[in-house]
Amino acid sequence: MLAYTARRVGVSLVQLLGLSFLSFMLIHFVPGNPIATMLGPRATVQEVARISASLGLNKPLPEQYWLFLGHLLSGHFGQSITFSQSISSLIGQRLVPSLALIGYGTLVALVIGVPLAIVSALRADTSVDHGIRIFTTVSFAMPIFWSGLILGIVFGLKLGWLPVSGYGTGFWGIVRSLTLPAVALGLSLLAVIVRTLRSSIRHVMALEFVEAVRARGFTTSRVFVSHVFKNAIMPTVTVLAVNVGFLIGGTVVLEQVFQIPGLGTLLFQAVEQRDYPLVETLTVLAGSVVVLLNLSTDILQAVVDPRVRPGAHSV
Amino acid sequence: MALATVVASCSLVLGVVPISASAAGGINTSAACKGTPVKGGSLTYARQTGPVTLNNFYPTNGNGDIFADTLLYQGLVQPDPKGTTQNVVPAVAKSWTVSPDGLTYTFNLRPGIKFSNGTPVTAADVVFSLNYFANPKLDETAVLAGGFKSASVVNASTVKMTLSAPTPGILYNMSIFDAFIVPKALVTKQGKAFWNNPVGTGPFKLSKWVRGSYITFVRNPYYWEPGLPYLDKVTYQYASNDNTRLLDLENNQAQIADGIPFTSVQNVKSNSNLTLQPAKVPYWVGLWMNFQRKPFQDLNVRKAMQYAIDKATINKTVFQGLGTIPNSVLPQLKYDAPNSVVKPYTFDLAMAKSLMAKSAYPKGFTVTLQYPSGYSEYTNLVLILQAELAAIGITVKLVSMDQATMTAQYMKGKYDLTFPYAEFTSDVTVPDEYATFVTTYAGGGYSFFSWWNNPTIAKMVTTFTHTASESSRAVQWPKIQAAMMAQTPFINIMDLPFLNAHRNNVCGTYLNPLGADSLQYTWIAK
Amino acid sequence: MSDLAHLVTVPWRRLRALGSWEITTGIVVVAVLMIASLLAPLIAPYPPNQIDVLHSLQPPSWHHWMGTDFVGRDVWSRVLYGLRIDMLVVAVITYLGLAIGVIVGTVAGYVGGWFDAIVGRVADTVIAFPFIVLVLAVIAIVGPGLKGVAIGIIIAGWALYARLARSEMLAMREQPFLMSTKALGYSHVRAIFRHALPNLVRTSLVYSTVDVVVNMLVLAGMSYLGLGQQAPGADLGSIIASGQGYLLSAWWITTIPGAVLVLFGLGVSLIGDGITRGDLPQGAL
Amino acid sequence: MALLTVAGLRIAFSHRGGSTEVVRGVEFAVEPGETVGLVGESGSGKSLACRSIIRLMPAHATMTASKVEFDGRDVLAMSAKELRDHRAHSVGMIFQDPYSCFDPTMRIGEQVAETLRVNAGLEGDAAKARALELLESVDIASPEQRFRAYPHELSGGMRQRVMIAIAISASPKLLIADEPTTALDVTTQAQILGLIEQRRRESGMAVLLVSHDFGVIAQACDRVVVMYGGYVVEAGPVAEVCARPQHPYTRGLLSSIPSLESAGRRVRRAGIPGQPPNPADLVAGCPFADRCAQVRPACRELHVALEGVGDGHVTACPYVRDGVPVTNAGGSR
Repeated sequence: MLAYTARRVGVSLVQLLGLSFLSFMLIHFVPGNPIATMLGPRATVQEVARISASLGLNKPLPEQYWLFLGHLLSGHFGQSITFSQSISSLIGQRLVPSLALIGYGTLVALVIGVPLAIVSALRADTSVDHGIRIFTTVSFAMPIFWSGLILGIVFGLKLGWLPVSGYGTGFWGIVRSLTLPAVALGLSLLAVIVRTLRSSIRHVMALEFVEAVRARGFTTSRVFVSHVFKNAIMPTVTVLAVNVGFLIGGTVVLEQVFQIPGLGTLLFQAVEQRDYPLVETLTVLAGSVVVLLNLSTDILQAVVDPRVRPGAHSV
Repeated sequence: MALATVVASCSLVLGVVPISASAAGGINTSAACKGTPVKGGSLTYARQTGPVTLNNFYPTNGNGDIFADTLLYQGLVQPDPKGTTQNVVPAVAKSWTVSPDGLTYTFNLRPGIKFSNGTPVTAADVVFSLNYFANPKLDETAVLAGGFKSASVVNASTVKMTLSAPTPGILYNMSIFDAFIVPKALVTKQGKAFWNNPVGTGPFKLSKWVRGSYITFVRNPYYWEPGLPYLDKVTYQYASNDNTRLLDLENNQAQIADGIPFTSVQNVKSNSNLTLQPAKVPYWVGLWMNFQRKPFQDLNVRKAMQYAIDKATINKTVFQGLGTIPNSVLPQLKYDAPNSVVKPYTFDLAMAKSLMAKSAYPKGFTVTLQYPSGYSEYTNLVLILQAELAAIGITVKLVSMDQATMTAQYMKGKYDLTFPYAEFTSDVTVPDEYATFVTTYAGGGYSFFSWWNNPTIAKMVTTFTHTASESSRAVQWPKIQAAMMAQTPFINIMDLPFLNAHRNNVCGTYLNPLGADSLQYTWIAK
Repeated sequence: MSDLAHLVTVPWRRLRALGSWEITTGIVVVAVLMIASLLAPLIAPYPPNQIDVLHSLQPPSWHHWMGTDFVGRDVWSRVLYGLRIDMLVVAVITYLGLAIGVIVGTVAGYVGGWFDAIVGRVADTVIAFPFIVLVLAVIAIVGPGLKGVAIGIIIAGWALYARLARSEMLAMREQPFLMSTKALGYSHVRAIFRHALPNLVRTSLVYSTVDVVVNMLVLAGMSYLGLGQQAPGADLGSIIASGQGYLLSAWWITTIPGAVLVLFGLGVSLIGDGITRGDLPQGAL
Repeated sequence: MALLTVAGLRIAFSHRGGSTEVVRGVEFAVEPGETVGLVGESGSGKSLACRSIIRLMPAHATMTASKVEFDGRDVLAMSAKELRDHRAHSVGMIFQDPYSCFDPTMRIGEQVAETLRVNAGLEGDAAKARALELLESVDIASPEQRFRAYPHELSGGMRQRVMIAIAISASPKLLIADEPTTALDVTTQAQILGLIEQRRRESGMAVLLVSHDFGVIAQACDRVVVMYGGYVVEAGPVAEVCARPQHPYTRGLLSSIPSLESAGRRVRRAGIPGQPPNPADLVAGCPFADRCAQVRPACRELHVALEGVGDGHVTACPYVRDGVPVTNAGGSR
């Protein structure tokens, strides 16, 4: 178990290093200069050069990369160019709305998706199953910005139930303002959850042990909850983890549609302004979330499903 | 004010409406606003971009910062807050005198004026702020302090400022964000932290700031204009998405919105709850020609292009008739002569063709035009330009770019034709700043990166900017304007207003001549 | 990911025996959309960019099936042309990404060693890299437009196919038929391309039905953000974005192209669904 | 009175375009305390037939029967609750593949204890103590250790023992063993069969042993029921059937066992040419007709029915007796 974890962590570290390199190279490849962009028409060549030098942007790229790695490792991430703030405090301000949106969206997807998946699996190949499949397929095929717009029009403007945009104050204010984007996000995620869970439920239901458990005279609900579902949920968790990258993408778009001051908006601005350190840090952090989630689901899976553990062998 | 700001994604601000300098343009004259102003109430303002710093000396997000600063702080002088004239009017200084040689300015502070925390504004605070203004390490736009030599305390309520050379434009430069007056003691004591909870002499003070989302201001109880401001509370709600701002407005989630896109003008006009408010500002669509490219060195080519571009049609189809056909290669500025003195280029294809025939390129040539992506106005505009220039043999290849790339290419001189800034406005109402920029070739400026080099006009500009006499300046400028128009090193496609919209019951929504509002006259009718 | 092989190949065999309503419906939907968009120049009643300000913002009618937009362009004609360009771009980027990924992954899985290690790590890194950032950065480099979006998606998209093909190849390498080709003295290249590749491509093709939909959505999303198709050219995302400001007064500009996009996604998904019998391959998206 | 009587049992799978019958009117009975073998090739319907006793049908399968009576109670008429009781207390069942019939994510002991908690109402420590007792009773060494093991950490034989422990935990009157030794090696097979036999003797329960291997049946059972193509084709006391097989299929099965001593080894049934039938292809007549060396035209129209040949020995073939074709026998039916 220890060796497995160590090896898995090692792989993740290599991935993170690659990630940092990729994001550094990518943004430095992009034409445009953060200082000139920030100063606008007032920018003179000298002024740009002076400020660039004061921010260390005139150093050779390998040195800048080295500094960037140092910042990453120290955990304070350095200073944003355009926001004239430390990146860590910027992220601190913007993290909560994004996390709340992702969490809320996932919750919506699970609350709608899990029952649908169960019904779909238990009534496989009936018209109910087909109906659910068409519903989830439609929800999957909807562009997230489009469903967001429509939801905003219907529930925000026509019915006036929820705000069309912005980020509220207080717990309920935040919940209210995030409900529509979360539903849009949840809908886009629904298909993945329903299908994965449906197919793993069906897969597990077809396993012999389920028949064995039924033969013991357990109630259907007991068989389902404590045996089938427990075995079927793990692939869904894994898929959710894999899809975090997709969720982050959806969040970037939704934050634009609903004007939520989250990391997606920040990233968008950072790319536009060529705020090198900010783009690099945000990219590496977003990638790290994906890498770490994959890492932890792998390890979690090894804990939950003992067969996955290396060295586990049957006689 | 407000230089090009790079606004996220697809927003755009292109303003509208040919208004004369009278501010009547969009000020609400509805019945509800005829009555006596009512005190109290709160207002939500949907703005396309928000502040990333409240440090007025070092804005990093253009109008996003500046528009918030304008509620919080004031300078010794201010641009006419009602936008009626392009002059500066008293603010923290109740009055001032200028020595005949134009080198010494004496400011008399407004008696009893206080910061929003209740402490009096002293001459020491003013001197401190002016020194800040002139320090390039502290002030991002210290270039605007050109000519400043020193400032000193005369007595508790009098400040003397001396210049190294007559530079009358500096008074206008001091009316904007870069020379706002801040309390010396607090800034010295708190350092950077001051800007998180700043105090100034503006009509409002900071209440709550959720970065990236909204910022709330409340009435400054110590504000010097008696009985003002009317509003208790103002919230700037940020929405870079044009549609969101409009929806917020239609939904009454906001009562004013800025940056109304052109495509939505009809939408706003057809909504009986809303009033469209175009405001005259030095806002223009500047087309740059790279003088490092041979064809543009040919005056015949440049003039042919001016004649070939049908600005009236562009105004009608792209800007819905709300723009003004310019008679300058720069935006509308103080001292500009009327059309009767300096004529605009009017569409004349025959003339354009004959100029091309006379040029070194009678068969035309091929160039690329870089334009900002994400602005539907620009997209429509460049298509028309492409067609119109094709008529005189100039083949234009269109390349859309995001703002950062475009700016970088522009500063490196990697362009043929470009719009350097999608949202291009002058910081000040007087021509000094831009005239200097566009004629300063040496020192890496390359005449605003156009590589145009005309020592004659440059000399005229230098003389103009260092003339102390207002009347002499008013005589000099139209000549420069005409000379530049004749040389046409740039093409000003259109002068545009800022476009705001507000709900009908919002009254007194004045913008100053630079497009900023301080909202002290704004009130909400019942 | 190895479960995928099972999820996919078994139903694939079943499919050929059975056929299903999903596949039939899906093929019909996609075929209709494809034919309509291919025939756009013939069946579109108006040129897609023809401005007619007098008839702007007209609701759907006999003259304009999907109404007109704010400058009077016929939405139906624009949708046809938009769908055409979108389908073309999506097909190219998806299957180019698939081809690159499958080839790289197969070779990596077959030869193993350092090449495999590098490909594996690079693919993992690309997969972990936030997709949208990659696309945004590429657009910033290449410039806004479909080209930038397409390059961005391909750069990000090949990796999943490579990982898929690689893991299958690893499993397949041990299978008798490939070992026997070696025993028969066939060259490696022949072994890979003649025998292993067709088997691997099948899995990737099934996964691509998901990928096509995702790529279509990303493409539309980028156009919506103003980074994809540049005006006046029409693609579904930009048509939707252009109608945003008129959602209250002219709902058709935004909703109908969106519905067409959904219909396309539904059609493609149904085909994929029919093949996998409703079991989504793991790691999809 | 018989412990279990099954009659007129039919099981069909529904699918697109109709349904396929895989059990076609089966009858058999089990007396208290006896071991009955149910033998047949895969696809003969034997596994489904034995599951009918506890109505444990896979999805899409429906069963009908004229009679399924257990210990005087009508299994067909049981409510869901009664059925659960029936499964929990009256009948135990063990399965072919001990590798896959445990919940892979649950510790072995917990799976035993869960059964005890749910079915016997034991709580916490009591359940654990009883579970350990049970594990010990099926000859599992160091049960404390095994209790904490996951299924994949045990050997196949060990898992089958645990399965038996679970199955007999409620002291059922009948143990259904569906191919309990097929997945095990020869030595272990014998041990498991021995264990089942031992538990049967001790508790007096009856055993229904399902196997494709006549050797196993012959070794362990009192009576045997031979199934083919969804029908019972022959039944009777094991010794009698072995000595005087009547149905050509039974003869084929027996001939593929070299000797009784090799019981348990997996043997190719070289004695019967051809493949077991696909249930969907069977239309009418004797299901074995296609593979029968002594087939005659009448076989194609035969209505399959069992006919006594003495001593509780029945056969479905009216044309062959003791390996010799007969004329006219039973043909009138």
